[in-house]
Amino acid sequence: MARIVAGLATSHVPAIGIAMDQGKTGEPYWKPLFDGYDPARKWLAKLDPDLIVLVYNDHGSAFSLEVIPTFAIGVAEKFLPADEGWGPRPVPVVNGDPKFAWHLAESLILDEFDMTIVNDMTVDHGLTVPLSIVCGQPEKWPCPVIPLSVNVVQYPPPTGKRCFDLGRAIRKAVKRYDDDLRVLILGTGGMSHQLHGERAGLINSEFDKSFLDDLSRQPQRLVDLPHIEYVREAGAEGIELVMWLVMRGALDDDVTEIYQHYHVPASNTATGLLILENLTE
Amino acid sequence: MARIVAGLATSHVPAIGIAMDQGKTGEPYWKPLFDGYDPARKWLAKLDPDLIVLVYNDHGSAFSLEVIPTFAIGVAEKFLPADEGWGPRPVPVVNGDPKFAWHLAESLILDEFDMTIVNDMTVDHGLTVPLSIVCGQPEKWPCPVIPLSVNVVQYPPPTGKRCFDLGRAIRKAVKRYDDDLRVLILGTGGMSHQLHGERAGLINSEFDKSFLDDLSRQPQRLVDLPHIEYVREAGAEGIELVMWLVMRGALDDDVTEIYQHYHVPASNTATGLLILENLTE
Amino acid sequence: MNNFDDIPGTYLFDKDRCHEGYHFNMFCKSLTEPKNRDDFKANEEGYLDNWQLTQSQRQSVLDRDWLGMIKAGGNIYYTSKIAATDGHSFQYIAALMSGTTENEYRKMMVDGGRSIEGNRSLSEKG
Amino acid sequence: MNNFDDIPGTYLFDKDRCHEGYHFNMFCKSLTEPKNRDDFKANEEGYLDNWQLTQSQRQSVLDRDWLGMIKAGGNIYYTSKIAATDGHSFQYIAALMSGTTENEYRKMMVDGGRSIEGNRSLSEKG
Ligand SMILES: [Fe+3]
Ligand SMILES: [Fe+3]
Repeated sequence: MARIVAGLATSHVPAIGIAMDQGKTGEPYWKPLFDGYDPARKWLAKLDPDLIVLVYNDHGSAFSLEVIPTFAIGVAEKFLPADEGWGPRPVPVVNGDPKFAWHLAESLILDEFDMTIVNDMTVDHGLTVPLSIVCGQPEKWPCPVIPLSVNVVQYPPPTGKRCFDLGRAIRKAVKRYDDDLRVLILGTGGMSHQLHGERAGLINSEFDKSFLDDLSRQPQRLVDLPHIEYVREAGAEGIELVMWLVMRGALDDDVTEIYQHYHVPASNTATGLLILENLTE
Repeated sequence: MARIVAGLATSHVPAIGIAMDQGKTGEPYWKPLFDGYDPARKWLAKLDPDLIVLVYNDHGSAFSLEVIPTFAIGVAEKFLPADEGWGPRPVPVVNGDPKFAWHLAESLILDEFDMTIVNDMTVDHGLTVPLSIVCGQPEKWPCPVIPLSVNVVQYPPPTGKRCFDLGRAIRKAVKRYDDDLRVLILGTGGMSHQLHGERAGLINSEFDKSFLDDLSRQPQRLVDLPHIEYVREAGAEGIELVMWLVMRGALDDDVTEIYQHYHVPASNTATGLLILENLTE
Repeated sequence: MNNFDDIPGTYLFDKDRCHEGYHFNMFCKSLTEPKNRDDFKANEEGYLDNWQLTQSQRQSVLDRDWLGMIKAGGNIYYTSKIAATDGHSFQYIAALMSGTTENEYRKMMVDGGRSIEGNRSLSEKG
Repeated sequence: MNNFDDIPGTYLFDKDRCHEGYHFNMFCKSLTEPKNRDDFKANEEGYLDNWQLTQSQRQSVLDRDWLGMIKAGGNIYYTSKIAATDGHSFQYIAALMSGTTENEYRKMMVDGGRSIEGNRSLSEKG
């Protein structure tokens, strides 16, 4: 039987990837941020999961406005880094796990989640930057990754409750899997940021810190938070935070908070990172 | 306020479209089938709906195995007939209603249906043959049509319960729409047929007739019917019948059965047609 | 457990068949464009070289072995696009897949189709 | 009713903006291919002729009026692909959209970003 052993949430700011790809992580602007990533990398190396389910959003890279899936799951053997306008990131190819991914897709659809199944797709910074954050710059990523993309670009994204419930259904699907895998779930995006309009650059640290705290201890407040509160309080693009609820829903009710990190700024964005472990692990 | 006034379910066999396009509807093979469509055409002309929500499946035409949405809704201004390998059908362009379609998409997503929103797509026989069946061969279709596509090609399709509940959510969304529209909902596909393998040509009239009867009077039996029963009893491709449940879910619990028609064969398929009206209309 | 494999003569297009047949079905899908149909008709072998087909998928296409295509991961809605390119109907390939002629198959359908009796499960069939 | 329009300086990419901006954003999306970027850079006007843009969308691109693009139905994740083609970052266009220079904007961010106070709603702003 497979089981979810832990969850990690992190921002996925493109500039973080660029800083790593261009070797700037030691510069004064970036150092405090990356110093905060060290404990997460050590934790991940020690956890050594067999598989990562990575919840993220595509930013007009693999998908476009032509076809906008609310939830999409990648079942391919591998996923190439996307060209987002400045060429693909120089990071390893992401290996999937078709057997697990198809199991997950099938289980979720039979559990009444209306997944879009994707056999061929690239992955953009939304997926590769979190991997860089938690793995550094390895020759290859440490384990297979299942891309699970959530629409947060076109309004309306799924509700917080729907995201949390998706996490619950993922947990069920993992438990139903025969092979004995230790699975890590990642939720990505956020924290507060607005990239467009006259209000660009908005940061709400109070909101972010409550979000980090409540996600471990009282997620129900966040499950019930309406979209407009994200947009108003955390910036229009801060609505990405709903994806952290998928991660939280996939964990047990009671979890151990292992690590928390918060830093402002990375480019336009407040960055957060949170590690939670199931007590049973 | 918009409201759903009636529902109609019908098979969408490509050969029916070809028979019409090639002027063969008077031939002995086809005449009994098309004679049975006359009352439905008269009924529709009299009903004169302002808009049709047409639940169907794409057969590798607009979509492919690259991206497989469980539920997709077309929000474009218009939809061109697809080339399915023998050129597009010579039927009118299908006009959408972006304002209504976007309202429906938004409402369904906020109601926790994980819709895929589609801005650009063609429509294949799954959508155009039902229009031909109920409208004949007009210069233009009588009203705008919202394409709502359901995956029934790749296993697993959504469950019968999920389809029925989608219908319920469509009903709610229609009621929330400000303009005073009279909406007809169409469910298409089926009835019993198997197109592939050594069992091709399977017809189960007993199953089909119970399905027709129960859909009006005791839909709950069908809502609970597992996928394997469709495949076993109605043929592998007979699983398209789950789409009739979307139509039924969009209607009131109690409906008036207006018309029923059943004929074998059309090509490989048993064909059925059922018209239900809400009592309040 | 549901057991779709117990249903005779039926190849449910499930996750395994999709995984096996992805590139094959995408080749079939390409035939929805007139230019691709022309290219395929002009040079089948050459056209197939553009797609990552397994040997048995490739041979089933060249042989128009319709049941073989299904067994090799083809989905009927996709393989039917080869039939359409050839000018054949769904009924034509259905007849061949079930091991009969188009005329006999057509007659079976006019007579009410293949009976469900004896066709529900392999165990029932014995 | 939710009222996203009450949030200052914010253009929620909702159904109306998607409907208005569909072709515009698909033009932006095309710039994720190197060949298309080259073509666009070689002849902006000519490249834009291939896409059904409104006059204000077209002009906003030619003028690199980043806020104008958003107001005309552009989505930031799509318009940023024009910035990427130009060699500019998200931060560069964010600065221009909010009416300041890149340096001042960068300083604002290092100092903790734009405050939420006074930026929650138009009514609050008064
Ligand atoms: Fe993002
Ligand atoms: Fe069909």
